[in-house]
Amino acid sequence: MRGAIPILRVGPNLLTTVHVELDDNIADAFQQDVLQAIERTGAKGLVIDISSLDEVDTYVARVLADTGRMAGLMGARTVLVGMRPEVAATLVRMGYAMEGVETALDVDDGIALLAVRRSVAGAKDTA
Amino acid sequence: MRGAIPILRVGPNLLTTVHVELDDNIADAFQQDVLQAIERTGAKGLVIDISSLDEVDTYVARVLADTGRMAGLMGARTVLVGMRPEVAATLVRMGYAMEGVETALDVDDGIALLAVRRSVAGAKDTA
Amino acid sequence: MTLRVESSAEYPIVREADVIDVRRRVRKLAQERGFDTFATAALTTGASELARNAWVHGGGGEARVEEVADGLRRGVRLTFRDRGPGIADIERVLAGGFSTIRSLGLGLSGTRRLVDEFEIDSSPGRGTVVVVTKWTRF
Amino acid sequence: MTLRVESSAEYPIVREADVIDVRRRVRKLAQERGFDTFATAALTTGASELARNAWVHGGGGEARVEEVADGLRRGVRLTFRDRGPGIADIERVLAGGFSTIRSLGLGLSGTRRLVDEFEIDSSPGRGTVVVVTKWTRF
Ligand SMILES: Nc1ncnc2c1ncn2[C@@H]1O[C@H](COP(=O)(O)OP(=O)(O)O)[C@@H](O)[C@H]1O
Ligand SMILES: Nc1ncnc2c1ncn2[C@@H]1O[C@H](COP(=O)(O)OP(=O)(O)O)[C@@H](O)[C@H]1O
Repeated sequence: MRGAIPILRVGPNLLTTVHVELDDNIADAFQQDVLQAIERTGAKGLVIDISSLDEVDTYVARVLADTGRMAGLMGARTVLVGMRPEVAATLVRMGYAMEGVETALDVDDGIALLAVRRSVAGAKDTA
Repeated sequence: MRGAIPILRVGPNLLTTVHVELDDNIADAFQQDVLQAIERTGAKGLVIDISSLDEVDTYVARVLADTGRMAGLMGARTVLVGMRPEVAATLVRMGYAMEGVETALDVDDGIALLAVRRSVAGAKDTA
Repeated sequence: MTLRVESSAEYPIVREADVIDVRRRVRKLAQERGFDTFATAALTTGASELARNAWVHGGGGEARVEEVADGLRRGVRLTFRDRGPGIADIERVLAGGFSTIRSLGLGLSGTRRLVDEFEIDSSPGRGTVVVVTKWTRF
Repeated sequence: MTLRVESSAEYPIVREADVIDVRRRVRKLAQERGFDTFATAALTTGASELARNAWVHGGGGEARVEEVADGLRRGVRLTFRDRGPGIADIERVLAGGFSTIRSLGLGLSGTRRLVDEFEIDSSPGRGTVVVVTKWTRF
């Protein structure tokens, strides 16, 4: 299952597009792949694109939020992008708005958001 | 019920004025219309104008807050504008201050607030 | 002081549209009765909460809307009645934040804070009656 | 109004892959039945939650997927059945946020908010049956 979900390097970030349905095995392999890629590449940001997902149940939502938390512990910031209207509506109706997870409309916006965050951090760093 | 509440494009944002009383059907249709408009237009912000509402009970308050959460999951930021004095007083007295929802006095202030968020981000981006 | 009922009307709450209808009628009466905008919003919002509860939780019922006076003050009294499942633990509900529909759970406790007098009679299997009175001030 | 069952199919849930399989079949049926994207996502997500529960908590079971109609509306009815340990305190689980696997605990309570009709029958030692129906709208 390792490698089932591709992870690409895009500048200082990693981009991963979840295009298969996550089950326990794939979810575990996905998290391990992402975290090792962060270590290997020194990526500062992670963009998770879920525009291919027709539905996100509470199990998958939690896997995604947890992946962001894990990346965050390593020092990489995560943005979840491309959530479809009906997925957003369904999750909020179920009572899970994924608080604490950063979001953007699409991959471009997600990468732009990470750039902003880095420059803000950089400005504060040198201030 | 779809289309009962108009949604306008204003620059990079969507503006919607809630001028009818929300029931379950209209609330669902409203949320679906807003989310699909965000997807279609790529809008980065959503201004919900409730200056026409004489009262906002906990049901309607929750529909409005949930709409902001749904838009947020898709990556768009929501500002609630135009809440009347007696509505604000009533909601807080009932114990619901709509925590987590951004607010502004009117549509102009709401749009300005969204622009500030974006330009601050942009300035930091190129800094 | 004796309470004088100056007018009384009853409205069914069997569809969601009835919730909105009751709210409109209460608003109109409050305004006619000289309630200011704050008192009007408070009473109308409370009416909305109780009508919605009778519909959602009580499976429908009815609202009685009365103009009352006690010699010194003019007010409006609202009675919501349903023959639904009733409320098992009223104290818990009135503490606020408890909901069996994973909603905010602030409808009953919040309404109590918007009116001058609040009475509730409910027990499992017997349905629910809520009576609230508000005088002409917030 | 009498409920007419227009088609019925049963699928086992004994491996995790079956959860994904059931979800796919429900999605396909909802789309054929004319559900819009929101209603389809709602029903399919609910199916996913209940199938996962039957597998994770119930140790496996089966799903029955039915096309139903009541004369006015067309819908889909789903029945999930397992012979697992059952649920001791259903009220607590339906209030949301309670989980014995340190998960979100929003699967059952959330599903209830996604469908039009929701019934659960479960008690310790007897297994669990959940029946949900959704008509063609979100
Ligand atoms: N008329 C009623 N009949 C039966 N139960 C009721 C009624 N009104 C309120 N309840 C119960 O009290 C709980 C809290 O009610 P409320 O404060 O209005 O909040 P909400 O309606 O958001 O849950 C409800 O979830 C329901 O269980
Ligand atoms: N089919 C079932 N059999 C036994 N217990 C169940 C079943 N479904 C749910 N439960 C119990 O209810 C709890 C809450 O379920 P749910 O709301 O789906 O959340 P989660 O699965 O995330 O814990 C579970 O943790 C479990 O203890």
